[in-house]
Amino acid sequence: MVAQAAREIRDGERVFVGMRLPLIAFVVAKRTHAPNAIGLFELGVVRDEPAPELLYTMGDNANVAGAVWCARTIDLMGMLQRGDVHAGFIGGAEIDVHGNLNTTAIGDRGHPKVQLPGSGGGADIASLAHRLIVIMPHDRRRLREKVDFVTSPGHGDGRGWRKRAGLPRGGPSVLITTLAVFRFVDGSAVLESAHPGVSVERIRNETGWPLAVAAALRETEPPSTEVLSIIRGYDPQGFWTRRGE
Amino acid sequence: MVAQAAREIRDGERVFVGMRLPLIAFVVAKRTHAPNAIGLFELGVVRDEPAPELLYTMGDNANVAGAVWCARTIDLMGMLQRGDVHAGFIGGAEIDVHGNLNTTAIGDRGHPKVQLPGSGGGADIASLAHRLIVIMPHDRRRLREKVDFVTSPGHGDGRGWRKRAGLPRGGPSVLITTLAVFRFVDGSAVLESAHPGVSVERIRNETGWPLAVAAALRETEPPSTEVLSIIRGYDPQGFWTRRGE
Amino acid sequence: MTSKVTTMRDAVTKHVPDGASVALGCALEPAIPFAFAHELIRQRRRDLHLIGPISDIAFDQLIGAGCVAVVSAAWVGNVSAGLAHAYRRAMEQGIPRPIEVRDHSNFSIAQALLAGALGAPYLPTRSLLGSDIPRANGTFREASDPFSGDALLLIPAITPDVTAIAVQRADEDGNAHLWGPWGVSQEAALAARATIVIADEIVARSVIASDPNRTIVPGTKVTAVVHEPGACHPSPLQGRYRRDHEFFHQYHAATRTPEGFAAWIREWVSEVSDRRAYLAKLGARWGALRDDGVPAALALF
Amino acid sequence: MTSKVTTMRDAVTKHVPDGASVALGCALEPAIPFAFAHELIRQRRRDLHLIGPISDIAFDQLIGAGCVAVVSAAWVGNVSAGLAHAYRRAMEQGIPRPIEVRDHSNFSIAQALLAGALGAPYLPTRSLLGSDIPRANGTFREASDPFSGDALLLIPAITPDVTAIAVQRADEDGNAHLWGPWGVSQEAALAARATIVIADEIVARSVIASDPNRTIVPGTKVTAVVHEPGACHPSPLQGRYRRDHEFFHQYHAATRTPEGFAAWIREWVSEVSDRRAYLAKLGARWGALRDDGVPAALALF
Repeated sequence: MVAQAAREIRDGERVFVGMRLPLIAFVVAKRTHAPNAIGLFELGVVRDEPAPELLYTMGDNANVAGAVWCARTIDLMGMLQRGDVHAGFIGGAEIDVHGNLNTTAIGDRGHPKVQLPGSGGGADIASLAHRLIVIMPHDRRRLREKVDFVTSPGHGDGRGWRKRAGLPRGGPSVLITTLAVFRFVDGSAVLESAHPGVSVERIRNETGWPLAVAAALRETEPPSTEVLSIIRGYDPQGFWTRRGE
Repeated sequence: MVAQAAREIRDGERVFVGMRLPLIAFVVAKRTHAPNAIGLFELGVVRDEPAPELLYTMGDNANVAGAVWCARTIDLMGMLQRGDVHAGFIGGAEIDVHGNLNTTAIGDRGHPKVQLPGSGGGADIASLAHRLIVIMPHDRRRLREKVDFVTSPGHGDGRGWRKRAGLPRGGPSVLITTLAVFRFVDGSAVLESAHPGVSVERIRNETGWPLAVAAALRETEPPSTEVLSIIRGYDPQGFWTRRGE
Repeated sequence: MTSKVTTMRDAVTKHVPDGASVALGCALEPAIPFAFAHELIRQRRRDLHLIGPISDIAFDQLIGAGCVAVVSAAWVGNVSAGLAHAYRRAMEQGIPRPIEVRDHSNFSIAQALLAGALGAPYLPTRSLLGSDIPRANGTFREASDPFSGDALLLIPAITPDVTAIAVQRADEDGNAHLWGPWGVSQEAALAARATIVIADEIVARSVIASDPNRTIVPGTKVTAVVHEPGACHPSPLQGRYRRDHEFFHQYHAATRTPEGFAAWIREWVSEVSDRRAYLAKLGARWGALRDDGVPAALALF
Repeated sequence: MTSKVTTMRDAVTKHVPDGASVALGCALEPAIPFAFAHELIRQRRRDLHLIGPISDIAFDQLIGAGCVAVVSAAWVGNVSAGLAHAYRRAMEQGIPRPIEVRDHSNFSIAQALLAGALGAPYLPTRSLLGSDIPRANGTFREASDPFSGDALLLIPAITPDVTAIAVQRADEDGNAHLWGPWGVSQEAALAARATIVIADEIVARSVIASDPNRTIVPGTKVTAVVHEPGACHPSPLQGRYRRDHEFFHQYHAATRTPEGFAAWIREWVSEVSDRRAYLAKLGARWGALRDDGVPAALALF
């Protein structure tokens, strides 16, 4: 997942990095194909070099020391709303075929079965970044026909919905799971590649919506040894990368 | 004028000081009866001690060094709009009996006879401070029945106008001229005191609106020797205080 | 100027009544004033309205301790460990009491506090259009932009009764220097009716005045100054001490049940008299987190 | 990162076309990039739309030199000397050409630029209600607050094509440190399509990164970096040089007539090749204004 996430960052882009796995994807991208990417962190940090040590949160001292800008949340969110942010990462508890994400509550918002933490900056990134990169564990209960609550708007009910809703741009570009990579085409997720050793049948069984498969379906490119070594060097204990995430 | 202006600052108040004579009034007030007054400068400076030397502009290095807060214009204007600023000073080219001020243009705005510099922060202070203190040379062409352009709203056409216009508070409290002090009562200027040696008749002749005189009209209290010595110590060349302002 | 320095106990007693709306944790993951949150719990404050973007586990503790009636937040959880158990219990089972949540995103709460700081009634945004958050929040309004006709969401101002911010240093009047990311701290401090500054170090006014660009809030907006070293543990304070990741993970494991939560609060809050005793209880663990900072000094350029 | 450092001449040639909207003088009285304004005059830019709160005499010079079609400003004058003669001539007599003025207050232009920086269509305010400024400006809208019904004025966003800001120091990527008051500089830089940083000193990235709270604009938003010591004279740059009051007063006296203005521009702009030559022409006067600053250094806390 981390290797594929890193590939989604293009050189020179401004990226809302968020936390957990995307932090490591940013490190990988910077050290491989995207040395001029800029990392933006919604608490108010802008970095042109990744932090030199494993981060547990974006507010760890190591992510602040050596930053080129310590700012306010509103400054970075302003850049996002203004259209200055090329891509952003988010995860979620649930996603639907149009990329709408739920991180708020399973069940009814008033009387939830499972209360989740909420949006954080996720809904803003989903609303305003040019391109949204979603990372999630692959599970039939997470990849659902319809989510219980739309925290972060994806493509709504499909093509053209974002424009009708008033969103200025963007929407999910890719969904990277523990099993596969989906690309959003005309507002709907299409299976683009299956991770090595994963069958389409297994993906279909673990996906809560009727699977659309790209004509040019391929195997997800495995991480190079260089990338693996960057990941293991950065997270030697596997705190973020060993949890099956 | 400076001595009277200083008297209008109460101890502990937050005051938008502006430039020119009010800068000196702030110095006088701080060193006499209002040691805890706080000076706010719209370019983004907050001081609890006046600058130690004569200022030509609020942005002189001496007004920045030793400040307790260097901020952005929007931060200080936000405090003003929020209602956190007790009093503010402004001047103007023209004023009417209700305290409406013109600093934009004499004649028609499109084809002005005299183009003036404009509002600066004056219109904001007039709109949003709890109390407005106006300082102007006394001249019949300046104290007019009606001003050509309302840059800084005073009491409009009189009592109750500000509320109807949507202004949240404030309005001119006092007009200090080279000849007299006017207090605004129910939205109109009333002659409160004449400077020593100035007759009411002279004031009437030099005022463009029908003069209303307070029942308890008195002589303006002259500056004490202490105040005079502060003013002369601060502006020894009389750059600001000798121009008859 | 009269000194505004007081104890955390007095600051909470005097300035945070039951029912108050209180913003804290406004720098997001760093500089969360846990010492302040713990004092609210010790003084058994009730019916608070908590305001903040992330708060890490501070909101969870206050909710679990029964101090809270309303939460306006973008995220309530445990950043490096996962879900917040006390928040889950309150929302899913009404334990120890039901709470009302006004959903926000980080941008919407930043805009609400900025509007409060600016004295503006609201800020207009394109964020969250098409999200279910506006409906769940209940205080936003849909509108169309009178200039372009585009859809907009209007985020109304939030003006907390009290904002508590933790900083590296402040003078006795409350002029406060914070370095590291500011999150929504400045807006929250300027929007509040009363601001409490919690300083790791009290310095002379001349240190503040040597670098006024670093001032996050001027003394004239500050109600009380608390000198409380280590007030943010287990969250970090840039240049002073690092985040205690393990503490967050231990809290996560310990508070899975109501009994576990109660025991944790007893151990780390109720039976600890103040932050000094809390740091003493941490012992060598605390010493290991501290950075070798440079003492406060005049800025030179 | 590739260096963005270039000359003032190239920065203006490449990034400021005729007809551009250009924000400058955004810190109000200090840090006005006169060297940039003079290069616009030397390159005979036409039909510019000037944006800025106060600008002291920079706007007057550009207007008098015929570079300007539109001005969005709160105040155009000579702060310590009085009225701006070239501005008066343009407005009163159309000399050298008529200009359109969109009246602002300092707050309204700050809000317009903040809206631009935030990507918001407008900001709502209570300021200027009952003033004639909204009518004279022509771009504001009256509205009522949907929450309270109160009257409001909506200030539409301004997004300059180019913002030029002068700072004490920047690195080659444009990460820029400014101390002293910021005025509306940060909003203007973040709102712009292209931002030109004019640095008194170019420093290593490590100096910037030692104190990222002092960064007014990150390199990622910066198009060009000009290393131009003394770029702000006669306005001051905190810690580097003081305001040359007498220069403002001499300009005021010299430019009362069109002929006087033309002669002044010849002497101080057209016949001066660049800022280095300008400072050489100032000679000892320039040396006397310089502060004994401390060299750029890593920040230590």
